[in-house]
Amino acid sequence: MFVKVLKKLGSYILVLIGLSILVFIIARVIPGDPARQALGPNVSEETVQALRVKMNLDKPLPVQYYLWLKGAVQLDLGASLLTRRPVIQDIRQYLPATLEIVLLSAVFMALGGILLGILATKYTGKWLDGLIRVLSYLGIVSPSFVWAILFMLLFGYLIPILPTTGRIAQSIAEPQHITGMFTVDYLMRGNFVGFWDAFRHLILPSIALMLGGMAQAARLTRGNMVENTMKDYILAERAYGIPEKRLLHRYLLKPSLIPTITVMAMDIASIFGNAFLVENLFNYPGLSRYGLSAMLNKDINAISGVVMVLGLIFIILNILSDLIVAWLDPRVRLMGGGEE
Amino acid sequence: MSEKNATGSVVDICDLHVYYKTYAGMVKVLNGVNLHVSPGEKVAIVGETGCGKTTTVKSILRILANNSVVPEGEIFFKGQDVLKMKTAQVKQLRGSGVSMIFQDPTMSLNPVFTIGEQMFEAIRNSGQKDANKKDVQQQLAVQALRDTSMPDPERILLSYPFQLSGGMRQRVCIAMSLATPRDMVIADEPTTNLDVTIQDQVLRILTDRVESKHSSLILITHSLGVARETSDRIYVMYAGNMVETASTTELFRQQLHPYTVALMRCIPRLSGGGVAEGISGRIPNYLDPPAGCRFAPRCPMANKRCFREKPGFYDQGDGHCVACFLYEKEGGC
Amino acid sequence: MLMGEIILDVKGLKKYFPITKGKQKGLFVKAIDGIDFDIREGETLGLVGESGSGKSTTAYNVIGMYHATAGTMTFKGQDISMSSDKRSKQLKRDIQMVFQDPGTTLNPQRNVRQILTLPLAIHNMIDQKDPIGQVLRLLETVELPAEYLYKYPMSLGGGERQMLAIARALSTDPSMIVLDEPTSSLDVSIQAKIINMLLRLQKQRNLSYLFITHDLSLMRNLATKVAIMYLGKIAEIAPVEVFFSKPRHPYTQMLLSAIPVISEAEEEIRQNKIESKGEIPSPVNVPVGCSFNTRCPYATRRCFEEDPIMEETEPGHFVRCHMVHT
Amino acid sequence: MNEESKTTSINETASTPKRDRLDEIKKLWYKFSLNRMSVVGLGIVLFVLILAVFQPILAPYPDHVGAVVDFQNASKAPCASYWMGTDTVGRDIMSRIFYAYRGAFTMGLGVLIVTVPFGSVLGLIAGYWKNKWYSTLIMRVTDVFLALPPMILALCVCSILRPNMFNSLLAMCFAWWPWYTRLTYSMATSLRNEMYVKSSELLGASKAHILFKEILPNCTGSILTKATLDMGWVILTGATLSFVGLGEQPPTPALGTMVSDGAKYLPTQWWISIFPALAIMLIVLGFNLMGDGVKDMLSGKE
Repeated sequence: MFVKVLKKLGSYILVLIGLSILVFIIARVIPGDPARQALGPNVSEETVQALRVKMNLDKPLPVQYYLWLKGAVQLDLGASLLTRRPVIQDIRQYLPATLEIVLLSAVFMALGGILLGILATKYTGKWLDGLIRVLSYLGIVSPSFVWAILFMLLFGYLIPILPTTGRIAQSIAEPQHITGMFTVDYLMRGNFVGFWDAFRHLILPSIALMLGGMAQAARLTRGNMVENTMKDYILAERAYGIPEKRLLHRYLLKPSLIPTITVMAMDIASIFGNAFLVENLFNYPGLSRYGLSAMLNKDINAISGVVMVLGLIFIILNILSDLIVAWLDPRVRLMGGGEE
Repeated sequence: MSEKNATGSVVDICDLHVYYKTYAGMVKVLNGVNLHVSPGEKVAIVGETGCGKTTTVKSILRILANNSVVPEGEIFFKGQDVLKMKTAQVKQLRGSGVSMIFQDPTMSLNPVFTIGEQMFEAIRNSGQKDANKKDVQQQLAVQALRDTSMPDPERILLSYPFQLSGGMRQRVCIAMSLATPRDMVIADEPTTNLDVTIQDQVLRILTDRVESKHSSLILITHSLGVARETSDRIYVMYAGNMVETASTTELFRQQLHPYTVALMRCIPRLSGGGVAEGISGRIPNYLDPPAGCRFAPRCPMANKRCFREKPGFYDQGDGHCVACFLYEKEGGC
Repeated sequence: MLMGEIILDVKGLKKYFPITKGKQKGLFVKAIDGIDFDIREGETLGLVGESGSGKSTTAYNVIGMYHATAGTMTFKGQDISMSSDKRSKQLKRDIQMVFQDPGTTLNPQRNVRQILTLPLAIHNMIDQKDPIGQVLRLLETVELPAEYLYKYPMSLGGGERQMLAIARALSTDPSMIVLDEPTSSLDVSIQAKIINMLLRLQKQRNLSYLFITHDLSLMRNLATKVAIMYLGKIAEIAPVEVFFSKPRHPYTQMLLSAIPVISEAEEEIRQNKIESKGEIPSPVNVPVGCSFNTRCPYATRRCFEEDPIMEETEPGHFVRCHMVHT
Repeated sequence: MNEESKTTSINETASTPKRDRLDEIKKLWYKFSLNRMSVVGLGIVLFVLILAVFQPILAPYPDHVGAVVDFQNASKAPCASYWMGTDTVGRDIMSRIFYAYRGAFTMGLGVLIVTVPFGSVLGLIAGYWKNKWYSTLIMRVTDVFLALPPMILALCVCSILRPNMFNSLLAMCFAWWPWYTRLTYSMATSLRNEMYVKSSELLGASKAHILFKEILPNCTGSILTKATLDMGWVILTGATLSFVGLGEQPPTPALGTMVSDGAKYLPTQWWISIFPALAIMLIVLGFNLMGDGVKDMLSGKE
């Protein structure tokens, strides 16, 4: 078991190294001349040359990669061409904001998705099931930026009950930096007014982000549960007179949840992806908005930095989902085998 | 039917029809099944793949698939009409009346719960006195496992199904089904996927447990040999009908229905002598089954009437009944 | 019965699978642990055993799916202990196989004609003048109607699929067919048909069969010689008449006792009934001494210390048990 | 399980390749049409395809796709002559949506035509020769690509390249292939142990035969299902890229660009962004519904 965990961890580290190569290729090799790319056509050749030397672009590719990776490991991701600050400092500032929004979104998604899935299973074939199905389709097919626009229209102009821009109202002072997540920081300081305001700012973007994933999770949960209802073990348990409610919530849910978990981890990853647009629309100062502006301005150091951080987060996400699956599925936990 | 209920039978099925709604149309599986089980009796239902054995017994517990319909027929459990039962009565029927052992022990235990969790749940729902108490559950479960000659029952309770071999799992299922007293146990091909030496042990444990608890048993099997060695009476089933029933000794002394006769000839014997050519043709399509006797298209003795009319269940004396016009008599079974 | 030449001769065959994962890493699954048998032309050897006895592994070794760990296999005087990718085309043609579950051995995406043409194409045996007629003749030998030519396996019944699998095996005109439980997933009425067809084909073409099964009663009616396998070793092997009239090994007796029978005549065969107990141990941790000692009612101290050797108790009847002398 | 469902009906009619093919197609259509929503999905997709292909005939103002300016009719709300209204320079939104659908279809088909064969063949090879060094290499590389959501990967690549339609297509190909590799890899690793593969190996069939005639046909169902769904996702991702300005450049209409341009004029001129947004949802919904039907059709369930 221990060896297995180590092996798995090793493979994740391998993926991380591979990812660094991929990012290196995207940012430094594809553009041909990253320095010119970054500075644009209107800058003199000398300035570009100076940047080339500064970014080690005058050295052979493997050396460049080595130097870049060496820096990255020491948390030196170079300076952002846009903010003129070290990229790592920018990330430190913006990452907590994104984490805050994504975490809330993930919680909404998991709870909502599983709940709706259970409800749809309970009323299979009834109108509620049909309604949930239609809503799921709606959720799945609408890109999150459309939700974001709709919410801004709805709450920004028609019924302005929730804020549609920024992290915190201007009248409230930003909290002292502890974790960087405003809600948590306010809570730790006992500032409930601040917490409530920060929380209200999170609601719309996180809902816009999670609707697609929630719909996906609901459909998947329902699909697995309905498929399992005809399994012999459920028939057998029903034949022992176990009440339908308990059967549904315990004996049917647990085995049906296992495949959903892995997919949900992927959905959370794509929430990060969608955050690139949604944060921008809600003018929410998070890592994704930072990443997007880096991309639009060809800020190569910032792009590589953001992507590496996201890659690291996704790998942690994968490890977490592996752990949850192992916790739910004794076959994985005790044998290391599972459904494979 | 009412007088029959008074005779104190455990289960009585009268003229049961079960259909399944599918995209291709109505699949008419059961075509008037009659079944009668007395207290303490061990009955075997023998038939080939797809003849409706499983559907018959699942209907007793009302665990048929959602797309099934019962257009005709009645099922009585100790005089109560099962098909008209309310939720509470169904719970009682399942909790303490009838239990069922499924064919594939790898599929019939929940893979993500321990044996103990599953057994305790079954006991809790049995309506048994003090069944909600943890120690009572533990005690009953351990006793039940010990009765099925399982080594180290306490450890078994903490194991997950995948940690046990097929034979062990089937013994767990037997133990679970008889952890609390039952009027009847249904075993649906409990040994089909097991080796003969394991089959032998499991069948012995099953009959032993059923006898010691004074339960009735319905054993579904495709093997006449298994039926002969475990049951008091045998029903031979073909394409949704009971075609012949008799006490086990009587049936092996004399088979009447052409299907039973042909089936018996196909079985390879340990004493040699080869096997017959088999039965030509295959089981009818349930979407559009033959109008008369469902065996007529494959029957060497069939005449025009067999294709038109469905035969009754004719008593030949001593409870030996045959559904074939060759043995037509007054009075049904 | 007139016996032909020895066509397949297996000596000291072993097949170990290394365990690469988990707690038992480094150990071996001893699927086959030294077996000897031979098959003559026109003969059927019934290889009987419980799951985990190594009977299927034996079949897979003969057909070349595995490379033997030790021992020799000669087929018509030629060494065949290599795996199938090293075997000559002629050899692949000459030994064919029918697998247990016809549902899984026929590709659901290929129709009857494609399935039957494949072996012919590989072995350059296609009748260029009448390729369809050639396939139809194959269907005819297994009594399948010509209408099935373009059907897919899914639309055939279980028995028909198995007949198709037999037709595929026959297409290259082999002299030996390995049959791995070909009827165990079928109903008896269909099994009867297939068994009779196999017997008929054997007579017509002087085929040799290596028939893997768990069903002793079936072997009584089909085999000329029966071998019982237990934990990778042959416990007893004898001509069919001798085998059923004088079973010597306690395991054989236990198996015979466990078989549910349907007539008095059969009851007589298993007069000294042995109640079956226990399960077949893991082939990773084979018991020391006689491998059957954990379940044998007659086991003595010697059985736990010393592995018995194969002894010929009468011509053609070999038993691997310390008891044969008592 | 339900033993009754195993009994199959036997069709006694004589079979010819043509007839059986026809029967097969009828059966497939039957399974597809069983779920009415799949037919609706197919209808939506066909409808949108016709709009896109015949845009010059069907659109009321086919020339509004270019740099046309008509200030007299600028920012008109939906009315009889402009069903979906006009944008700030007076171009008919509906005509532009029809044209933008062309780009969407080109994008979807272009990405899939490249990634499906490429990804599938890699997966097939890696799956069949599992544990060989090159298979390990293929799968490791695939894992790296899978570590990032395709959206982020495509955004990254796109941002480095010059923003235009072809480059965004290229970026999406870059992000999309590993999903097919993973799909066929997992199928091939299990299919290679199927007895029918083993038995054709034993017969001595060539590797090409085994890969493309025995294994691949059994993967096509899943691949096609995924490809149908992915048509929707590729179009959606493409719209996202053009939403941030990394796709088709103005004045040529693209669905994402239209939404983002219109977002500036919310809420008063809501039609400028809402109709293109609905257009995106419609086509994605179409492929989604259709994908479910394709799944039912090819899953092999009777």
